[in-house]
Amino acid sequence: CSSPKVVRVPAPLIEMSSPYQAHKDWQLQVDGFKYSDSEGLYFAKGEDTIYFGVPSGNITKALTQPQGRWTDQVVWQKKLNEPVVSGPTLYDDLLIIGTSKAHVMALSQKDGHIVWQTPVSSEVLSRAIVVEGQAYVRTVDGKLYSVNATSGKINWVVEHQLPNLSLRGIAPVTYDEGTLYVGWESGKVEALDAATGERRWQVQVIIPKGRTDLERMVDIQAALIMKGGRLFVLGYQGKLVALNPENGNLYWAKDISGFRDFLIDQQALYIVDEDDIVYAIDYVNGTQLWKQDRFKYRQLADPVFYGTNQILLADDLGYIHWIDKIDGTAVARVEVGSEYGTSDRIVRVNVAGKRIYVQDNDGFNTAYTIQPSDWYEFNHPEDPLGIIEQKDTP
Amino acid sequence: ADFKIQKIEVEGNKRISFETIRSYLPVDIGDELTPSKVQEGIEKLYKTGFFRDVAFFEQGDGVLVIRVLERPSIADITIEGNELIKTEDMNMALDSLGVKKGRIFNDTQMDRIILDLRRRYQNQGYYAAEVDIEVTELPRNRVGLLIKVEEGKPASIGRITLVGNQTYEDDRLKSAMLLSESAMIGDSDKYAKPKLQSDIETLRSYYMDRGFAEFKVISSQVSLSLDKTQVFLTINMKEGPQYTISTIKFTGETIITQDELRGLLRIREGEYFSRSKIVATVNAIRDRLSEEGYAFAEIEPITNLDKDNRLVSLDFRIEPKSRVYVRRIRIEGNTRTKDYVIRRELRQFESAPYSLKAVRRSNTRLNRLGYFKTAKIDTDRISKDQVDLVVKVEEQSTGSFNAGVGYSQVDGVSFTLGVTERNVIGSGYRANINGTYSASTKSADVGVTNPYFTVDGVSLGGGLYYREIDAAELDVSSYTTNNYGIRFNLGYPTSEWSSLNYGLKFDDQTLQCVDDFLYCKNYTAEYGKHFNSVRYTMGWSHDTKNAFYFPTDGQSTSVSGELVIPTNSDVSFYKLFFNETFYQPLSDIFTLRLKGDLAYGDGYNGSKGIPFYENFYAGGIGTVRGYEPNSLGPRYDEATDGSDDPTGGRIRIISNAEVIFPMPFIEDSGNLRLSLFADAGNVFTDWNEVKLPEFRSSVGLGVSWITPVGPLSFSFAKALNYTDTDKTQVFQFNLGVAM
Amino acid sequence: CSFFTPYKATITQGTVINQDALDTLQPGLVMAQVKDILGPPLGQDPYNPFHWEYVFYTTDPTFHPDAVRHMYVNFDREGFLTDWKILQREPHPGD
Amino acid sequence: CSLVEKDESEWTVKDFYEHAKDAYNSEQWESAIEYYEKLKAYYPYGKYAEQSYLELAYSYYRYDEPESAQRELEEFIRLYPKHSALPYAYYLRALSADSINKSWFDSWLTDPASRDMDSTQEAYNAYLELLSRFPTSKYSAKARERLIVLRNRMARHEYQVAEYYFKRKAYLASANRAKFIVETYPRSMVNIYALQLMRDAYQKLGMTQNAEDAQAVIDLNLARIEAQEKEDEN
Repeated sequence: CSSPKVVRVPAPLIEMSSPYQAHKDWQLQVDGFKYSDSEGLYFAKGEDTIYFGVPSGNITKALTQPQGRWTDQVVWQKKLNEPVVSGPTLYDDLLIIGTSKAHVMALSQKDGHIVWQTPVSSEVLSRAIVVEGQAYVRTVDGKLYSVNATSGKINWVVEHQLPNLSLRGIAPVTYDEGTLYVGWESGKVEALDAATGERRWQVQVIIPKGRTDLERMVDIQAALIMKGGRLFVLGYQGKLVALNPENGNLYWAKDISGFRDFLIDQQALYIVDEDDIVYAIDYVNGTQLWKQDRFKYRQLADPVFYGTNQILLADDLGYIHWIDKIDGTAVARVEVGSEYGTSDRIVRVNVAGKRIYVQDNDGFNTAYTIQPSDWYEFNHPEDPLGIIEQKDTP
Repeated sequence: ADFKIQKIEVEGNKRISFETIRSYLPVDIGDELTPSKVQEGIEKLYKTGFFRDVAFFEQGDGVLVIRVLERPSIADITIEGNELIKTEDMNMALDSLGVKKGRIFNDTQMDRIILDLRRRYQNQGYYAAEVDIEVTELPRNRVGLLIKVEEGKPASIGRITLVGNQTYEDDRLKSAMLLSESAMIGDSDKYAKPKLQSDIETLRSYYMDRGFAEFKVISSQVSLSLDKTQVFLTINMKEGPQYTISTIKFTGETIITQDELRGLLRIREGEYFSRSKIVATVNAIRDRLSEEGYAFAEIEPITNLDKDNRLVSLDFRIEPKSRVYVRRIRIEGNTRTKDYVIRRELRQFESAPYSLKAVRRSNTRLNRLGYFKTAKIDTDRISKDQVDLVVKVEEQSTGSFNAGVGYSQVDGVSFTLGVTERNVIGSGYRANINGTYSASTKSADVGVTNPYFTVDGVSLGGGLYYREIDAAELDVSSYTTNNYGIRFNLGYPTSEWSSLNYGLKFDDQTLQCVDDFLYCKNYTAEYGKHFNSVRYTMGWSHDTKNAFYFPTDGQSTSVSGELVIPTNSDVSFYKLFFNETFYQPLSDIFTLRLKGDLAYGDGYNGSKGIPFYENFYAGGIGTVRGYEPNSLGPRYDEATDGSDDPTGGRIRIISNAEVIFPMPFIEDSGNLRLSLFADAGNVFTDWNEVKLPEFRSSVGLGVSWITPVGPLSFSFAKALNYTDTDKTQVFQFNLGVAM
Repeated sequence: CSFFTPYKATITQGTVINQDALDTLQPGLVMAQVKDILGPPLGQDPYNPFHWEYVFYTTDPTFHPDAVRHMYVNFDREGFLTDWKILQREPHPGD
Repeated sequence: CSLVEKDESEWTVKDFYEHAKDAYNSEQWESAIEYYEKLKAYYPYGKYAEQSYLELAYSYYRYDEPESAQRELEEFIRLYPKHSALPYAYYLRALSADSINKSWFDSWLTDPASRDMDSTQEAYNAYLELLSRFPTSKYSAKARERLIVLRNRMARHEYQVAEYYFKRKAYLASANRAKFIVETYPRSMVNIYALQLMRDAYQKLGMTQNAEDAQAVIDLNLARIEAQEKEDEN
């Protein structure tokens, strides 16, 4: 019988002499309200601006380039009287967010005033996906709404039967040529006509096993990805599957279970599983290209591409790692957390060009750029991140 | 041909007896052993769970041999790492799964146990808990089970999100809920499914009691943080409009008048709709109908909502059903008290209309007898219109008994015997036999009373007493009185709650003074030493207390007087007593008790005041705690009277206020009570001396314990406005005076 | 009752039958129907199941003063109500 | 038994049984109970366990813990449905139930009929079960005897209550209690008194026909009793 799981001890740091350091361009702590990785909050990136929401209800528009003084980094801030739990998503000149008091709202990107506000049935926990003027959002009580992105009028709503217990947080829908693909908490994937909400097909991708609510959790927490005529679905306590988007039939399945969003490029799918082991899977036939388990139990955030051939992984202990897309080997690492203060848990990370935006557990939003460390000045090792040659102006 | 069984033998059974195995066989000696019977036998023996392997063999001349391989039995079960669920609860859970010391071990149960224990933890919000069982082989085909539990931390609550509450703020609603986002003490921030259910119910009644007739909790979601340490709760509700009551009417067969029904209303027109007030009204009407004999009446509150102007009209539809009659009344649990001693207290009769008021009154009377630890009356429905009543009592000791042999230098060897019994061998009689015998004191007191001399509760009793004391034993003052005599008492109820009682006593008394107690000497010089008298007493009492020991409600008032008619002297005096005790429940554990007590005596036709030996005293348990017993009030003057003992007084005024509550932290505190009290009082020789500053007072903690040997009370008191001449005493105890 | 007279607890016996119950009685009713109207047959003759006597008395004058005090009903062999007689309508004096 | 006292956990089933049996024979019920309970715990099945159920139950019975005795016997009956000693088990179970309501005042001062009828009913049912399962066992005679005593006790209880209600002038209650005796315990000793009480109650109620019918039955009974007595004389 199963021996009790030993407490999940994070893997030690990999021995490497990484020639970089993270330079803090700017840092904003909105109102000390804690982020948590269980909400649908997100960075929304304009050309040279970035928007982020905070559970306290505060929406901020900031410039991406570091300004002289910290205060003029902020373009405007707007405090709503409801906690913001998802978004923002940019559309036209609007910002679409979801609140925990069951409202979908659109604010103006110029000054943040409320353009429209639509009541729905419960907390709007998934980030809005806007396609052809329709914003698709999902609420915590198992409903999917299609809302007109300019007027806020509800177009249609479908409902789904939820299990007793699921993971906090809901994956946004995936759109492709008139069809919406939804990964429900019940382990089912459903294809709907984007205009009318009618069901095209529905498949039970992950079968709940065991008898306790905990064992029967089968959330599809990661956003589905559509590529090359295949629909990729990652299930919690379940599998990674490739489905035929026409009818939901299975192309291949892989025994990987995870709840983090995953990435795809021309060659492969890149997945962080339940225990923070990183896999690269050939998306055509599902064979495993490589596996990187040196970050086991470090509670990685959602992975992001960095540059042309690296993947950036931010962990729970304040480190950012880079691994090579081809073979998964760790190429670089910087420490962001410790010297700046108490931020111990990176909740979300996003990359735009060479700048890295980090949201941590203490409510800080920080922008970093990677620079050669003073150590680099002396021994000139290679530069895997390829930042030093271009030497763009700091 | 099939095999005819002559003899059955069993091989390999070390622990399971031949007898047990034979009892499961579908065949017996003399039967045909067909293959289907063999199959059935094997199946049956396997189903017992005792055996790992079973085989049937046919040996020559009709011998059926059954070879078995026994499964091991469980020698011992140890559990490690369990804090939340205590070991006995664990064992009970294992028992229910058939896993107990001595039982047969079978490994298929192990997974079921792990699953069951894990589910018990998850139900308490310990989502990360893990359970594992290690089985170790032991000699003589036995096994030891080691159940290892790793509880982990309970999932604390990350956030509670209330959706749809416009009228009331999140904080106001959350404060009424059991679950909370952060808790300093206690575990209200630990998630458990039952708590969520009760919180949803709390929200519903919060709204439904404030006019939101259509309030609905649409759905609630429970979700776990990705690292399974935090739980997020979302409760989606729809308030609906706030309704006020427009009209209230009563329809159906109302039995009682409309006005009386309106009197029972707990909700009025114009008020906000309130579910709890409506439920309270329904219960009030049901009780009232029950009092009319309609024990199974159904009252349905019909609400029809006028959504536009937010008004709701209430219609209490009354269906009395048939009038109910009591067929038989059964009494259970009276292992000592006779049936009629209980039955005579009941106000509900057999072959008579059921009356809730009578049943409740009977219940109170049984509790006030003091014979039972608990007494309750259940209703057992027999048919549409008949019920049986079942009176369930639990007996408790009704007597106090002390006997002892003592020795003191002053007094030499002393024997004491004291038996008071309020329910002599279950007959309902009250009796007491007390006696002490020592060098200085010889006393005896024998009395018996029958509370039900007549069927309607006229009580009659009497007794003899004799007391002879050598001087200076009591620390009251240096004189003694020796008395003997005979007494009778008669009483009868004048209403359900009040009764009158009369007493007659023929008393012979001699006064003995200690030689240097001049006051006493002068007194005897003037009035003589020997006083015979006839003492006539009469009293009225009104008592609505709801229990004998530790009542929590009701009050008792008693007014009584004693007239002493001298036969061989002209010392004629009377005494008046007034006592009022009032109980008020403050909450379901705290009870307020207020007591006032006045005693007053004076002479008549010519004689002044009352003899000094008849004075009242105060101080100690029962009067003013915190002062030495009988030490309050004026004292004799050493010079003129030859002693400085307290004189007592012919006026005594005592008052006390107490908050009584059960002993915390112990489950069965049925016979134990604590109290915080404030006493005040004193004795006076004349009315003009009665002034507030003269009153002595104290505050303190009292303990009252009903022991099998009788009520025992302790008190720790701090005397307040005492003067230096007062003798205070912090700790006092007493056997016999219950709180 | 005056201050000094001894109190006797109320004693009530029998079934409460009022006028409108009487009005609904009619011959030919089955036993079950009679039971519904008049109440349980507490005074059924142990040795003649077709003869039911109903009584009502109480020491509390305010309790159903209008109830029938004593009546009986008879049934035929098949259990149909044949006749009934009210022997005592008002309370006995000093009941 | 074994000279040097081995540690109890080392004892064989025989050691336990011997210790228990010694205590049992010398009527030290407390230590007998202790050893039998230990024997059952360590060696729950097999010959000795079977035997110790019965002797343990008897020890509890003599140690005046009837409820524990009943529990052990019910376990024995469940475990060994065809055991040869079953009649004894049922009989001892009945005896235990019978002893719950016993009190040593009973012979001269008090009457068990005036106390808790629950345990009497339980004992009655236990004896009945013994007779229905083993009509010819060696305990059946004693069981039949006790049945009569208990039936009379229950009838007497009903009669006492009927008398009480008659005294309280609750005549309908009294009549129905008496009727209950006549219907349920026709052969009990109080039957004739019950009949007379019922008649008196019906007379008080003015139910003349009921009273007359009752009188007729009384006359019948009295006639039969006289005939009986004449017969006994010759």
